[in-house]
Formats: sequence, C-alpha cells, structure tokens
Amino acid sequence: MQQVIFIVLSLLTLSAAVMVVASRSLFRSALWLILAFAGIAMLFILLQAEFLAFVHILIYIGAIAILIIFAIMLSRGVMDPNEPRFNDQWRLVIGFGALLFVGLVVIMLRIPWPVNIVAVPADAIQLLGADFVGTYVIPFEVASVLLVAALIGAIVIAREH
Amino acid sequence: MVPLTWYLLVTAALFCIGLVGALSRRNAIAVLMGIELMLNAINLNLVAFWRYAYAARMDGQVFAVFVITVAAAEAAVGLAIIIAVYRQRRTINVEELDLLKG
Amino acid sequence: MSESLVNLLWVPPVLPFLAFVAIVLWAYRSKKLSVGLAIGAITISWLIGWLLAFASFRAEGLAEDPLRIFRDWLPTGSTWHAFGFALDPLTGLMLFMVPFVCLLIFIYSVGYMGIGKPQGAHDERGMPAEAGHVDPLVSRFFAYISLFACGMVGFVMADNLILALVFWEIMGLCSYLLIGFWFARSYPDPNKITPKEAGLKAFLTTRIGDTIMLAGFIFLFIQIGSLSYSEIFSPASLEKLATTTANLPLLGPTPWATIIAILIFFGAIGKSAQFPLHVWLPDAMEGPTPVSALIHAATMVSAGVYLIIRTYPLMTAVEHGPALMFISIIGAFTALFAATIALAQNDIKKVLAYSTISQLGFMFAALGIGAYIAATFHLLMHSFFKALLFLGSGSVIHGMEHGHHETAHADGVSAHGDITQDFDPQDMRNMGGLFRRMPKTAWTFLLGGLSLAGFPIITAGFWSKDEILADAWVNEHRIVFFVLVIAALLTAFYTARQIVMTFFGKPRTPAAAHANEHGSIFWWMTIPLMVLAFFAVVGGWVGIPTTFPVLGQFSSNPFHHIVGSMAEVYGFESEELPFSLMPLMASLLVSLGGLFLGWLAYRNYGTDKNYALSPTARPDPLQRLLRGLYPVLQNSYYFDELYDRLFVQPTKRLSYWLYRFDDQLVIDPIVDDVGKVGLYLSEASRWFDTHVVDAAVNGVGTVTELFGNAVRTLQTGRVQNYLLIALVTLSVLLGAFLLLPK
Amino acid sequence: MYYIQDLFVNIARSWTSWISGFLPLWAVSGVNYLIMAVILVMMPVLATLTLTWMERKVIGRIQNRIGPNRVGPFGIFQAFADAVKMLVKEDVIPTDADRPVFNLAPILIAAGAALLWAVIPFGRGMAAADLNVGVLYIIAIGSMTMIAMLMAGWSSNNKYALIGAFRAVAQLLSYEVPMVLSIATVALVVGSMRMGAVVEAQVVPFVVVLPATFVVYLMAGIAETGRSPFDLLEAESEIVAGYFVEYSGLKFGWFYIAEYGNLFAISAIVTTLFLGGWRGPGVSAVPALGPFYFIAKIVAVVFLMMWIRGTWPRVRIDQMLGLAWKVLVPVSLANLLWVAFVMKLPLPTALQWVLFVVGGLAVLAVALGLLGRAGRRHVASKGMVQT
Repeated sequence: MQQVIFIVLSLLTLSAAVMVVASRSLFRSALWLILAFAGIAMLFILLQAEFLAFVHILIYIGAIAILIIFAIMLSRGVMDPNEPRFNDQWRLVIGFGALLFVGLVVIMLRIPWPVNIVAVPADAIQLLGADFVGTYVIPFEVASVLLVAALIGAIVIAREH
Repeated sequence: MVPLTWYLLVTAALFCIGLVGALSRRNAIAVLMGIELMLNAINLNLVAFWRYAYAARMDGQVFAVFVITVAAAEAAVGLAIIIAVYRQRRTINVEELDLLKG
Repeated sequence: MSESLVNLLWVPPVLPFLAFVAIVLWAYRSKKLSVGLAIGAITISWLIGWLLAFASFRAEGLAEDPLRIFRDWLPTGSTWHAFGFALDPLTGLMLFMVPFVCLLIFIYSVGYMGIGKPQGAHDERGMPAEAGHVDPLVSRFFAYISLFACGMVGFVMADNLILALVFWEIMGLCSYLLIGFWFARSYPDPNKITPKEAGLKAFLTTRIGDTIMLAGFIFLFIQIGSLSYSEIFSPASLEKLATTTANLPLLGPTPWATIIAILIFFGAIGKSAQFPLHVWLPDAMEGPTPVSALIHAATMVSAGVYLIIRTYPLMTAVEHGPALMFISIIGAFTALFAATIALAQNDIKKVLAYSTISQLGFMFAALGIGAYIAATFHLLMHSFFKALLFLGSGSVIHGMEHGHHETAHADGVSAHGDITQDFDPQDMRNMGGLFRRMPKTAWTFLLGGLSLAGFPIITAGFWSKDEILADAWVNEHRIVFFVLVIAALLTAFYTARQIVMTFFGKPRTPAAAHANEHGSIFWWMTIPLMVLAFFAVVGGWVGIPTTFPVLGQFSSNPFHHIVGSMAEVYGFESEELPFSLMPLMASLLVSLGGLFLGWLAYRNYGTDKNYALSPTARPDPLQRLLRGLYPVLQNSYYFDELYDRLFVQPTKRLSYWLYRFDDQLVIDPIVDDVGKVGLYLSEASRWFDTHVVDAAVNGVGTVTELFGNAVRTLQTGRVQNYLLIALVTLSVLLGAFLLLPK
Repeated sequence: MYYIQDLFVNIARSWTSWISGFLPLWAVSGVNYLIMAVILVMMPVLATLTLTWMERKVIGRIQNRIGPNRVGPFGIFQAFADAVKMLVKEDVIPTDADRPVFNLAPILIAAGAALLWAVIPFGRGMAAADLNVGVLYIIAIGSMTMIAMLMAGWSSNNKYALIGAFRAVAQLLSYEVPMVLSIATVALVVGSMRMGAVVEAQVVPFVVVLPATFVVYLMAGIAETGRSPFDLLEAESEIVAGYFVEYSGLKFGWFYIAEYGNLFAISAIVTTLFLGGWRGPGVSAVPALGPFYFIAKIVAVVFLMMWIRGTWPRVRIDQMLGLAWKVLVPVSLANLLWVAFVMKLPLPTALQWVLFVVGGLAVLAVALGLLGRAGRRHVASKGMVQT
C-alpha cells in the first residue's frame, strides 16, 4: 500500500519538477513548482513528519511560491514566448546532469546504509521544539538573525529610489 | 515500508532536475525555481535519512527546518535582486547579466 | 556548598564586560552615566564575588572538586574543549581581593578624573585635564578599566588555560590602552618616554613573555591533549609529564614538565615584570595613577604570580626540578635588584613601581622555595598595601597639582602653560612637609608604607614577609634567605626615604606649601584610602601562624587552612612551620633598622646648607655614600639603554642596511649596467632588431593574441557557464572516483 | 439511553461495524473516508444555502429593510432560486485566457474552503481527522486559497482581475501574520496543536482568557474571508469584482460558495479556538448535545460578522495593511510574549489564566489608546473637524 502511494507521489513530484524546468510559460512553471512542493510535503507525511510537511506547505507554497509568482507578474512581458527558454548550453547541462544522477545512484547503491527503523516518538513535536531551544539554540538564533537580515536586505534592494 | 534507496533515488532525480533547471533556463526566476527544487531535494533527503536511521532523535527535522529557513531568505533576497535588476535593465535574462565578465 | 551558587559563577567576570560594552556603544556621551554603569557593574560583581569567596572558605572539599560551570565550546579533534569558570579556595581568595580593590580604585578614579567638575576650556583629548577640570575622555577611561576588571576577574576564575590566556591578553590590551591613555601627551626633553611609547613598550615587552608562554601551552596540549586545569593537574597526567622527556640540544633529556613549567614561567616574567623583562613596568607609570594602582600594583602584575600559583602542581611535578630553582633564582635576584634601583628614584611613582617589582620578586622566590602558602599570602597583602600606596601617591600628586595651580594663578600665569611643563608634581624632591597639608593621605600612606616595610606585629606586610623568610630559613634555602633579608632591608630603607621626603621636613616648593586635599573630589579619593589602609593593617592578622609566641594562641590562622586545603590536594608542604627565632629576628631587625636608617639619612633632607639650590638640584644623601654607583642605580643599571643597544638599534640598523643593500648594492648597479649593456647592444644590433626581432616580437604578439582569444571565451561572465564548469568537473571527478580501482 | 447520549459517535461506530461485516479493512476505511469527504464537500454548499439567506435578512434588518421575502416563507428558498439562476447562466471564458488554470482556480478555492473542515471537531471525537498539527493545517490550507486567487487573477487575463488578485494576496499575506501569532498564543496555552485538545482545554472559553488574542483573530479572520470592512478585493467601486470578474455561471458560483464556506469555516475555527467549541452545559453527560452547541455558537459568530459588515464602512487598502502591520502584529506579539512569560512563572494554572486576562486587557487598552492618539493627531494635522 505504502509503496503504491510512494510511487504515485514521487512520480507526481518528479513530473511536476520536470514541467517546472520544461514549461514555456513562467507562470505555468511556477504552478508546477507548487505542485512539486505539495508532492514533497505529502512525501514528508509519508515519512511521518507531519509537522514538517505542514510547515513546508506553509512556507514554500504559502510564501515562496507566492513571492515567485509576484516576481513573475511584476516582471511581466519580459519574456516573449517565442524566444527560446533555454540558453545555448542546455544540451551539455542535461548530459552532465544525467551523468551526475548516474553517479549519485551508483554511490547510493554501493553504500550499505545503516538503516534502523524505530517508531517516531509520540511527542515528536515537543522534542523538536526542545531541540530548537536546547541543543540547537545558537543555530536557531542565527537563523532568525539571517531571516531578519534577509528581510531588511530585500526591502532595501527592492525599494524604488 | 518503502526501502530507503527509493527515497534517495527520488531525491537524486529531483536534485538533478533542479540543477538542470538552474543551469539551463534563461530567465532568472526560472533559475531560482530550479534552485528551490534542489533545496527541496536536499530537505527530502534529510528527512528520509532521519526517518530511516535516527527516528528516535529529531535532529534530521531540525536541519530540514534550517534548510527551509535558508531557502526562504534566499528566495526573498533573490527575488528582490531580480526585481531591482529588472528595474535597472528591463531584463531578467541571465545571459545578459554578465557583469562578471572582466 | 549550596549548589545554587554555581549559577552565579559567571556573573563577576561578565558584568564589567557588559558595562564596557554599554559604555562604548551607548553611554559614552554622558560621563556621569558611564561612571555609574562602570561602578554599578563592579559593585554587583564585588558583592557576588564576596558571596562566592566566603562560601568557598566555608565549603568542605572544594579544593578536590571545584565548583564548575562550563559548556563545550571548542571541538579539538576527538574531544571538546570545555570553557567555563571554576571556584576553589584559591579562586575564592582572589575573588575576595580583586573585585574589591577594583571597586575601591573605581571609586578613587571618580575623584582622580574629576567627575562632576566643569569641562576645561582648553583641555584637549588625550591630555591630562587642567587641575580642577574633568578629563575629556573619562567615559573611555571607565570603559577601559571595566574591561580590565572583566579580564582580571575572568582570569582568576577561568577553569582552563585557554580561557585564562584569553583574559590574560584582555588584561594586556587594557594595560596598553590605559598606559597610553594620555596619548597626546609629550614632554620637552626627548629622552623622557611619552605615554604612547610607554604603552607600546609595555605591550611588546610582555608580548615576548606571552609568546613563550603560549609555546608552553601548546607543548602542554600536545602532551596531555587538554588544557583544563582538572585534567592537567590530575596525577596521571602529572606523572606522564614528569616521566616523558624531550631531548634538548645542550641539556640532554629533560622532562616535559620542566620545559613547560619554565616556558609558562616566562609568561609570568613578562606580566609580573621580573628580570629581565622588568623594563616596562617603571615606564608604565606614565598612565593615570589609578591605573598604576589597579593594573601595575594590585592585580595584573600579580596575575603572573597567580598563574604560577595556579599551575604550581606543574612546577613541582619534578621533585626539586630545575624549574623551581629557576623561579627562585629569578625571583630572589629581581627582589634585590629592583630594591636597589628603588633607592635612587626621585619620582614618587617610580619608587613604588620598583618596589612592586621587588615585592613580586619576593613572591616568586617564595614559590621557588616551595612556600606556596606564604607566596599566596604575600600576594594578597601586597595587593592591598601597594594599591594603597599608589592611590596615596596619586592623591599626593593631585594635591601638588592643586597647590601648583593655586601658586601659579597667584603669580598670574596660566597653570596650563609652560609652568606645568618644567614643574614635575611627581618629583619627591619638590615635596616635603605634606603631612600637615594632607593629613588623611599622609596617615594612610604612612600605614601602607609601614606595611610595605614590614613594620613588626601590627602590619600585614610583616606577617606575610616574615612567613616567606621563615619558610626560606626552615627549609634550608640560605642564599635565598639572605638575599631576601637584604632586599627587605632596602625595602624598609627606601620606604622610609619616600615617606620622609614626601611628608616630613619643610615644604621645598610653593606648590608643596599650598598643596591641599580639600574639596569634594578628595572625599572620593580619601575614603578608598582609608578602607585600604584598614586592610593593609588588619588583613595580615588572618595569617598569624599559631606557632608564633604569645600571639599564636589567639590566632587560628584561617588563611593557612584555606590555602592549605589546596596544598594538601596536590601534596605540597602544608603543615605549619615550626617557630624559629632567626627569621623573626631578621625581619624585626631589617624592617626597624631600615626604617630608622632611612629616617636618619633623610630627616633633614634639603633643609641643610645648600638651601639656596633649586629643590631638584639638591644632592641626595646617598650620593655621598655610594658615589659612582648612584647614577647607575638612578638609571636602573642602564637596562633601557642596554636593550636599546642590544635589540632596538640592531633591528633598526639591520632593516636600514637591508634597505641600503637592496637599493644601492643591488638595484642601482644592475640598472646601470643593464642600461650600458643595453646601449651597446642596441647600437650594435639595430639592424638585427629591424630584421629579426621585430618579426619575432610581432610573432609573439600574434601568438599571444591567438591564445588570448582562445582563452577569453572561457570567461563569459555568465554564472551559469561557471556553474556548468563546476558541474562538469564534479561529474567527471565523481566518475573517476567510481570507476577507478580503489 | 446510552446510545442516545452519544448518538452520532455511536451511529458511526455501528455503521463501521456493519460494513466491516462484509468488506475488507482497507475498503471499510476507504468507504468511511469517502463519506467524510462527502460531508466536507457538502459543508460549504450547505453554508452558502443557509448563510446567504441569513446574511440578506440580517443586512436587510440593519438597513431597515425586510430582505428576501418572496420565495417561500420568509424567502428561505431565495438561495435555491439564486443557485438555479447561477446554474443556468452562460459560462463565459474570455479569449486568450489561460484555460486550464482558469478552470482550475474555482475548484481549488472551493476545495480550500471545504478542506478546512477536516480538522474541526463537531463534538467529542467527532472530527474527520483530528491531526496533532491541526492548527498548522488550517494555516497551511489558507495558502492554497491564495494560490487559487492568483491563478484566477492571472489566468483571466484582465487588469482588474490581476490587481484584485494582488490586493487579495497582499491582504491575506499580511493578515496571516497576526492570525498565526494569535493561533500560536492559543497553542501555547493549550500545549498542543490538536483542535480536539484545544477544545478540551477550554474549561473557561478562551474568549475570556485571551481577549486580545480573540479580537486580533476575529479581525484577521474577517480580513481572511475578505468581508466588509476589509472587502477590498471585491470593491465594486474600484476594481469591479476583484479577481473573479471574468467568471460567470457555475464557476462564479464556486467562488461564491468558497466565500460563504470560508465565512462559515472561519466562524467554526473561532468557535473552536475561543468559544470552547462543542462545550456547553450537560455535554459531559450527553455528548450528543455537543454538535448543537457548536452550530449555535458558529451561527452567533456569523451573526457578529454580518453585524460588523452591516455597520462599518470599507477602509482604504493602505489603512488596511497599516492596521495589520502596525497594530495587529504588535498587539499579538506583545500578547504572545506576555503569555509565554506568565507560563514560565511558577504559579497555579488558575492564577496564570487570571494574569492572561489582565495582560490581554492591558495590551488592548494600550493599543486602543495609541490608536486614539494617532487618530486625533491625524485629524488635527488634516485640519478635519473632529466629530
């Protein structure tokens, strides 16, 4: 059962990703991107990381995707659909991308991954929170600083002069 | 349960697709989307490893959240830059943004 | 020991630092606010420091396992390096002294820097303010001393050498900044060292010691794999250090413990201004007097001693090893050597500076002969009375300046003009008869001086110094004993000289005649004096040995128990010495005798026949006694000049010669000859040029151009191309990694 | 008797046991999920059919009219009439519209309205899926609505639609922040993000315990549903009908349904988070009462919203965004901090809750005071007459 769901979801995600790269209209590819995000979120749920899944939806779909769409709309009319969407090196890129993929797969199959599947603790979310303000408090604070900096920087950059 | 390698396969594929997008599209926003895909692949990888190897502790998810944070910041700044560039040069075609050229 | 105190451990060092940050970033505009911040912070950390200190005195077994608060910080390979603070009886003692003295000196500085006085009209930044005006940079001053307080407190509380080193360097930095606090000051005669240069000198000189010490730390880390006290001083690692040896060129196999001990001791030599790195301390007197009291008498210079006390297990790892001998030799020698110099100084602060050096020498000598407890005792007592003496001298100087100010205004001359230039308010020859003028200062100074001279029974200095002498005597260290006795005699002598010249006799200048300690600011300055005087006298009574006749049965000698608990852990001699008459007699003799001789020699200094001479020109009684030697002493054995010849000048000359060599012996000839040859060649081969070279040149040009065109296509300036290159490289390498056989 | 006491749950149980008699397990769960899905989908439709009528009645009364009174007694069938009208209308798709997106948008937006119901407990143990991150789920679904709006605005290839979409998303984004903050406050107090737990925790309804939070959330909710006074996304006077100008017929109907569905859902969420959900006198004895209390409370909240709509003028968009960023966010932040601080204090829960009330009221008072000063200054600077 899980295998079926997984296969369906991953096919959905991957095809959506391909469409993101391939589609001609930016807006469309943004929508495909959203679909890919959703697929990944569902994969998270399959991995029993519900919290992460919904955070993922909230941030990627609710914030980043919308941001991207805004950007697309604000820079509308730059891309006239009949000029090529790929640059001249796209064949090379695809070739070597495929090569990289093959390499990764080979590594993946070679290495005996240390799998030990245990049940996710019932109070996973509490543990997560505890980690954030406990073991990882400094990275957490740094991340928040980073966010603030990014916010200010974005405003400064994008402000009309 | 699904074997771990399946997840790794998917993430690897997703990563490479994002890479191709980031390296081959001409529009800056499309490039950004490719990068987002790559980040997602990484996230999925983290969570998969967390679930299959260290489910007892939450470190994997912690790092996933950090990745998400960074992605958010990156998207905000990147798009701001794109908008600014668009105002400046009326284009967001990456090929024409070659000021790095000496 | 209530475990809740653990959570307070980080407070004493951190608060002054916060004050520093707050002042530097925000509060510096308002002088009052800055001072308030600094004093408030140090007050709180003083209270908490005493809380911890007394708790540590009462606690049992704190010496075995100190109270620690720490956090993994630095990943050092396999292990983590934990940073944190620890509290054991020794730290407790230092915590009793350091924040308290800091607080008193902060309060003193309020008066000394003239907080609340009007801003001088023509006071410029980086110059001492005109008398009766507030220093323009006073906020900065308080920021610096707060940072220094952080450094010192942190240093005594650190639980590992890395953290200790950090605070150690913070102290060094503050010392540099504060010595050079009046960076704009300059003197008419070029030989007199300016504050800026003095700060630089201090910094560089100590830096020599620090570097060597760092080498010691590194060796230690290589040997033990940790720098945390708890691990270094564990019997196992001490054993390891004592047994494993390194093969030194001349000395043959030497135990690591000895090497490391000596290397670390060099750090102490630098910081505590021991011979041969003592030269910076006298010049450090260019700094404001509170700084001299705080950094160069009470705390920082004694940090070197504290370092040795702290790492004493390391020093004693090898039984009767050369390390201890080295320490004792340096210490004893410095004690005597500096005392002799102090005899001939006329600058009131210089005398104290040299006496500080010699007293520190006492402590090192004590450590060298294994008198762990005595050294610690003397360290604390010395901090109290030497701080007192410096503050007193500062008050005297201030009074002199005021007096000079008044007289100058009486003459109708701007006191900020040339007169301050040639009149030196620090020169004892200009003083005299200040006892009546500034009684509070005089009394306290007198007490401090007696304590320094080791006036019997009542003063603290007597007990601590006596214990050192007794230790030296009982443990059969005859040479050290006699050297120290002589040093003590000289100490008493120059103390008497200083007191007499400053306070007794008749005023030798109008300034001295008009000196006073009235006015609001003097209260800020005199109250700390009184408090310190109290400790300079009573402080010693906690260390009265129980074996002492008569007094012994009243004393429980708590000090000995506190430090003894430390000593027992590491197995130093910690039982009380049997009473022996010889050292007692000796110290009674030298202190009283010295004081008496000094008084005898100087009782009517300057008041005799050559009264006509200007005060600075009158001969010193010692000049008659030791003729040729006197100037030698006065110029402190010409060490500055010596070092100048030995190190400074050669360096300059070397660099100059390198430059000359490069410029005149290499480049010019080459250029000329090349020119000539080129001329001939060109003459000879114009035709060759025209026919061959041009072609070749053009050919080269075209080839280059071709290559250039070929290569420049690589740099497109497009991110994606670069990334593509990265991708190609990555996948190729990956392929290689996968396909090639391992 | 017992069967009646917990009627709905027992019905569900017996139904499940009955079908599991002749169906394999996965099929049983499948069937049950299907039924739940149907209920969820029906929810917005139901809401629309009832609430339109109610709204028109209420607004009518407020505006001193009678409201619909022709079709059926008191015009209760007005909604059905409208529905029929909508169904028979022609379905126009503008030329060079992005067709698939254009068609997808209304479905998504209605789906968003329906999905909200998945985590809302109608009674004890009566939630379709009581996720342990239910609160987060609600927020996440909200983002789906935004996407749908953008899709609609973009695909219909119409300036006004695009601007409307922009406005709508800007509004939703900016009001999501205070909304999330206030929800976070509730989650903090409850110590769980499960909707069921939130209801269970409300011995005293949180509207009393966390007044500031409630106010903030209510305003944010009104903004989220895009109702007056925050109904700029369809400000007829400025941008005809907002992002769904181009829609007509059934597709427009979907938007319409979504709107009322959202209204209903938001009211349900407010009820769950602040009014104690299905709690009420005698529920512990007779759980079957729960749903009725729940519905009653929802209707009360809906009525409140209609009242607000009927009585307040529309604000300008800058005022609206300003309100979100300059008032609601600080207020909710302050409140959140206060709650977190109090929860750290070693006090009995009751005392803590009292402190919550005090702090919340204080925050509200301060905010209103500042607003008043700002308003007066504004009036003075503009030289308006102060009424």
